[in-house]
Amino acid sequence: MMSSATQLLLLALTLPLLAVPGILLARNQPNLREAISLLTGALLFIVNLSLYQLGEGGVVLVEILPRLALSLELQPLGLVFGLVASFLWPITTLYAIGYMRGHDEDNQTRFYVFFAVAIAAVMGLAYSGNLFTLFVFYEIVTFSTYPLVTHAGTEKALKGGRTYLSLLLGTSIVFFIPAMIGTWFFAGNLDFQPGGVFRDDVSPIALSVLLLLFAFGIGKAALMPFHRWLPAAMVAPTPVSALLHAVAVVKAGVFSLVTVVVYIFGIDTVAKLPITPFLVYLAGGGILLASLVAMRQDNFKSRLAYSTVSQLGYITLGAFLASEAAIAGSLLHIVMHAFGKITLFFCAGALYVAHHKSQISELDGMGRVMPVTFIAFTLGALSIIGLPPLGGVWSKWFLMQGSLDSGYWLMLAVLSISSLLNIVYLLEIPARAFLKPAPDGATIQEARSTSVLAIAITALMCIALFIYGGDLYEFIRSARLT
Amino acid sequence: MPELTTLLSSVCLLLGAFLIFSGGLGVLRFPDFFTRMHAAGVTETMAATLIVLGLMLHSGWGLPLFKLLFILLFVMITGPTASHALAKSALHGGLRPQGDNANNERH
Amino acid sequence: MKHTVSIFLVLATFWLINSGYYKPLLLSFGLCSAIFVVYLTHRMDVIDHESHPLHLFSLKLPSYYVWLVGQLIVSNIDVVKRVWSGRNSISPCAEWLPLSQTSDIGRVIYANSITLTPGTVAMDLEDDRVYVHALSREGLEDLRAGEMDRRVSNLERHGE
Amino acid sequence: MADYYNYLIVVLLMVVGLYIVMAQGNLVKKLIGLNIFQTSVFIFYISTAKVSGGTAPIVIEGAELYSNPLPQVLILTAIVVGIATMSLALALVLRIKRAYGSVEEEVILEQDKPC
Amino acid sequence: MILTAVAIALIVVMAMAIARALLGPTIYDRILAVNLFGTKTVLLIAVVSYIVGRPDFLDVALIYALINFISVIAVLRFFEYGSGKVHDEVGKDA
Amino acid sequence: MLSHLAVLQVVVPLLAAPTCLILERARAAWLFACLACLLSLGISIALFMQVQASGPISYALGGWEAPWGIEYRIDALSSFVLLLINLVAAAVIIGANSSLTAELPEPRHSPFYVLFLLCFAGLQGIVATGDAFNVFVFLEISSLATYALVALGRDRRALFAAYQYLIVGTIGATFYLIGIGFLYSLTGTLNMADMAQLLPGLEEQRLVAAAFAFIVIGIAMKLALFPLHGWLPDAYSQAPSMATAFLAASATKVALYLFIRMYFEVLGPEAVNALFPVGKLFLLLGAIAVILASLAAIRQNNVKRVFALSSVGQIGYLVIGVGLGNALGLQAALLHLFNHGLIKAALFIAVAAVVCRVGGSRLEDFRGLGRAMPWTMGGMVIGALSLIGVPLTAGFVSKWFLVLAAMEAGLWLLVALVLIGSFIALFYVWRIVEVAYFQTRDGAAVSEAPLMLLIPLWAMALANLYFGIDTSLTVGGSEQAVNFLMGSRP
Ligand code: NA
Ligand code: NA
Repeated sequence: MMSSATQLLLLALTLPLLAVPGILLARNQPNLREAISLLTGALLFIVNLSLYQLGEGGVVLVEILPRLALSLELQPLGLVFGLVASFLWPITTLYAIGYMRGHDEDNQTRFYVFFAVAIAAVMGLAYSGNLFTLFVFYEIVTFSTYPLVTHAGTEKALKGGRTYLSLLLGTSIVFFIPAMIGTWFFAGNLDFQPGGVFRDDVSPIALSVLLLLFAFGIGKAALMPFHRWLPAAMVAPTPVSALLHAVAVVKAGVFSLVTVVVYIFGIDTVAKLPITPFLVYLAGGGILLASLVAMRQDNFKSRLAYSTVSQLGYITLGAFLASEAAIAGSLLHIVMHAFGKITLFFCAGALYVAHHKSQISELDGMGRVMPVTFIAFTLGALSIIGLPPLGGVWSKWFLMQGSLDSGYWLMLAVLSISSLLNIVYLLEIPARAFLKPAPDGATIQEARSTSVLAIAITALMCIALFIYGGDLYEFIRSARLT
Repeated sequence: MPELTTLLSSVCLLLGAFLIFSGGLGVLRFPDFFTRMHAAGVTETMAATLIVLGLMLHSGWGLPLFKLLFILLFVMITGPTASHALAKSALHGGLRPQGDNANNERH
Repeated sequence: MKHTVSIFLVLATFWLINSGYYKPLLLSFGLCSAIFVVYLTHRMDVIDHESHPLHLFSLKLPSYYVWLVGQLIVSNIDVVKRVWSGRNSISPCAEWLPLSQTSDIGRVIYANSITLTPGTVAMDLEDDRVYVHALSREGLEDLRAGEMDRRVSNLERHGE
Repeated sequence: MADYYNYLIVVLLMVVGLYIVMAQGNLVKKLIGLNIFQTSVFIFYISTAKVSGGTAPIVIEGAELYSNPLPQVLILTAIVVGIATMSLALALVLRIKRAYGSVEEEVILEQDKPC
Repeated sequence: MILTAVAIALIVVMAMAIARALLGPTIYDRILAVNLFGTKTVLLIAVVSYIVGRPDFLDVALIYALINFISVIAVLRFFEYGSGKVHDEVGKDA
Repeated sequence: MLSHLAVLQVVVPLLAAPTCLILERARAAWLFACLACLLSLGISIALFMQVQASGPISYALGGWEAPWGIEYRIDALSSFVLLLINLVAAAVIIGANSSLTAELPEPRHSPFYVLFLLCFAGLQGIVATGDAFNVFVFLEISSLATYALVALGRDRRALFAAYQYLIVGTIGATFYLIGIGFLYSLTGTLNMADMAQLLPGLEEQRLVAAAFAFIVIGIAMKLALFPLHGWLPDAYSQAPSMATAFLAASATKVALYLFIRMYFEVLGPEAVNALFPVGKLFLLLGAIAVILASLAAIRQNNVKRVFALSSVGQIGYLVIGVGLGNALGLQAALLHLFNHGLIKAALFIAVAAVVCRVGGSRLEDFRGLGRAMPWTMGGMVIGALSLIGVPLTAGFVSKWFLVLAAMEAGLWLLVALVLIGSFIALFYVWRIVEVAYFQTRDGAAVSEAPLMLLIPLWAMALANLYFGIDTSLTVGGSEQAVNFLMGSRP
């Protein structure tokens, strides 16, 4: 008799896949096709909510070798990620309807199919019960998002796709796999457990090497210098960028990194490792460097891309700080940045669809043309910067507290400086949009209604997260980290 | 009687040996390919015959006798064939014998 | 047909003489191989009066052989002499000589006889003439005299 | 085995054969080299099978010491295999000759260059 | 005794043949020498088989005679047609 | 009865070959060959289960006991390899007819089946026999058949490739023969098991080393171990596609089997390494093969050549596994022997399907096939993923063991090399996938491959997935073989 947790976990994994044949069958009636995606998304979110209610449970899918199995396990970290992803899927679909049709793109069916597959992989990743499972779904995410990145099919898109794939797969083959096998070699198993899997007799040097391998092997976390794939993936249509930056890919990366730190090494171990300071400073440096690069980008989407790189720096920083507060901070930031950044991308896409503007220098006065869009943008930007009354405050607050706990005073400076840089390069956009004179004969012309709806929802969520951030924090702290 | 056969066989053998040697000498001494061929011919015909004959006398009645006979026949048949083939292909290969005062219009 | 039979007999005797063992198994092997070879020769279609000149067998053949052996001895001695008496004793020469045989087999026998006797080699053969290389002019002249030619033709004439 | 001269011959033939295979550009001559190489191995086997003072292992009266027959049987097999290989190889060479009009390695490689 | 003498004579001639094979000068001289060497080997085997008192070696001599003849013809054919020069006769023989 | 299976395994295809020659009609020959291969497959399964259940099977040919007679010996190792060969052979022969009809003129079909069966019989003989010289005979039977198979290829280059292969193969086999000669003159037996017992007691370990050197060089040529791999790419890219599929999946594997048999059972690693650090040499050559061959594969423009060169690289992995010398490494080698067999079978059958429909295997021939031949390409992708070593495919399992073995040996650089190797594999595989799926096809429309090709292709593809998920059979079988080999020496 399967426990309801088992059934729900399997359901969370299979539901998006069940949508695939439906989408394929309905490929000639777009409305039905998107309806399927939306419906499945909604169902998936409900499934995740009920998983949240259950709180615990697990299932072994298949055992390949003794102590090497595909298995799912419920734990708060995964639940947070699962909830975010499953919530944002239908929203993104909603937005994509407007975008893809407004743009009448080809291969829309393929787009929705692989979107669903990617979400399924993310579910598996969020609820993976051991490192091997995590790795498998991590790679499935990579493969399933490749067709989305190269959606345009142009030579440029293929080139970007190649960078995307070779960097992500390269890092995971050359660093991630040896890290995983090394873990098996030293620990004898790969099962996630609070406090880590290693016995005390494993030398800190070996552990440091492993941690380093993980840090670079999980390329989706875009830890510098392995961040190049993210700007390269800018060739993708905006809904995909949203998926990459907010829902699936980069979040999968940082989530995996946090999971590894918490459940493979254990935060206490990581805190003591000789390599940790180096990684912390690497993350901090990444934050600032990426911000500086972002400031010099005039292309809207690539500025957002570099912004993501540095924001991911926050999350990895939190992971390496390895205090309970810091971990909570990075998890919160996964959520906050997800909603903030997806709003920003939605806005960029809306601009592009409605007015074919992709450069920031073209945005003067556009605020009067697309008021809703730019108000939403401002909210998202403020959340990412970390100003009240928006969700971003919480994550930055706990990250700062985390760096205090771990005694990295310098990181306080890094965080505050980068917030200033954020203000500069994010608020420049609404500033241009609202303060500069409007183009003559400007009338209000937003993007398609579905897109605008999606934008509004995510923007409002940024506020909601400010209000409910405390509860979220409590839930995360309920997780056994040690 | 046996000593007579022994004597005969010895004579054959020695004579054969001498002819063989002469043939070999010819192959070494003669000026060009075609002339050497003649010397080789000596060893294939009479010399071989004499030696095999000597052996036949030496071996006495029995299967070996016939085998020797076969060997002799074979040498006699293949010897000239081989030298003919040699000469022919030498000719085709563009080798010209000295003192070739034939009108080779068909070559 | 008679050719087939004769070649089979030849092969069988060849086997019998060469294998010293007359046990049923080995004998049957011999039989099989002989039959197999006959089959092959049939497939290659080489059994006819050309390859297997039965019609030449007659009383004249042995007598020709006797004469030929005589020639052999003579020419052998001649060549050996020249070998020992050095270079200037030889006068190599090559010429086309006429021949009077009418059948291919006849010409072949003539040419082979020429080659078999040391001192002369038949290098090329055409319908009405043979290209001969001789170690000495005398050898060539003897051939030109044409006794061998006549004997072979007469041998073949019996065949018809 | 007091004296190793048979090994000397074997090695000599082996080296000669291999050298021909490597150095010769003519496919047929390569095969000749290959044959020499194989033959050297046959000699190696047979010579190791020789029992000093022993005669050929065909039972006759009045002989009690024979050479070891097994290697000779083996080599008989090996020779048959070798002949099969050779005939296949020569058949290949014939077809190569027909396809390329030559049995010289460089000529053949030259013809296939634009591909 | 006499057999041995004959054998030695044969070996000497074979040595001469090899010498001629090495001296050449034409390829046909070499083939001639090789053929000579072969036919003498046949006789040598025959003689040796009587020296060691094993007449069954005569079979070997016979086989050797066969092989020698065939190989000489084969080599001749090869040098007539096969030696790299384009001749379609080879094709016909397939 | 069961002991008769040991010899039947070889006899069935060996007798089937001439029968195919008699049935001159291609279709009849094909059906008969299928029958023979399936029967043989059944036998191999029975043998495998028998050996798993109750130890090695021995069968004295003609009732002569070893060491005088020839012994057929099926132990854990041979039954494991036999199973692989038979799986591949069955898959290939089923697809052969469709592929040949597209590739070769009718009169060349039944020769193909005859040669295929001969090659198949030879390979099985090598594995089944316990007699070192008998191995040589079967080696030559399979090799001769292989040369002829390669020469069947439609391009004239096939002839030259076959010739080259013949030269190398013959030299290799002769080297092996020399080695066996040494061992025989040392031990007075040709039975490998007896050799294994006698060799350690001998003084002249130098001669043993010489024998081993000859045997290794000989087998390395058959195995296409770097730097003796030159013949392989030409042979594999010129042979008829299905022949390539069979050879790539089985021939080199059997060579490796023979190598393992000689190295681990007959001579014994420690004895050999005491005289010369062979293990290290293998590691070196294997590593070079992995890197260089994979890099060369990236630059190829003919997919057959790409996979052929990848085979050279994969052989590198196998040799590394052997060279490590520890149980884990040997098991990795055996696992990869099996899995890579399945991988290459799937890949080359897929190529055969493409050649069958498109007429060529150049990269540009694959344009847009993702749409035009979804099933073929799907199967190929699965095979490719397995080749890279993606989790849940068979390839992952063997790589996993290989890396663990390298770690156990403390050779971290080797670990890196192995992984970089599969990273490069990713590149050359990806070039094909990209052309197939993300470039559009211009010109005449292409239809999906015939069912008779899709069936074996997907059988192999699914096998790759199955053995990537349920590893009990492969891991269990290889473990037994390892225990047998490691235990076989005093
Ligand atoms: Na940022
Ligand atoms: Na920043």
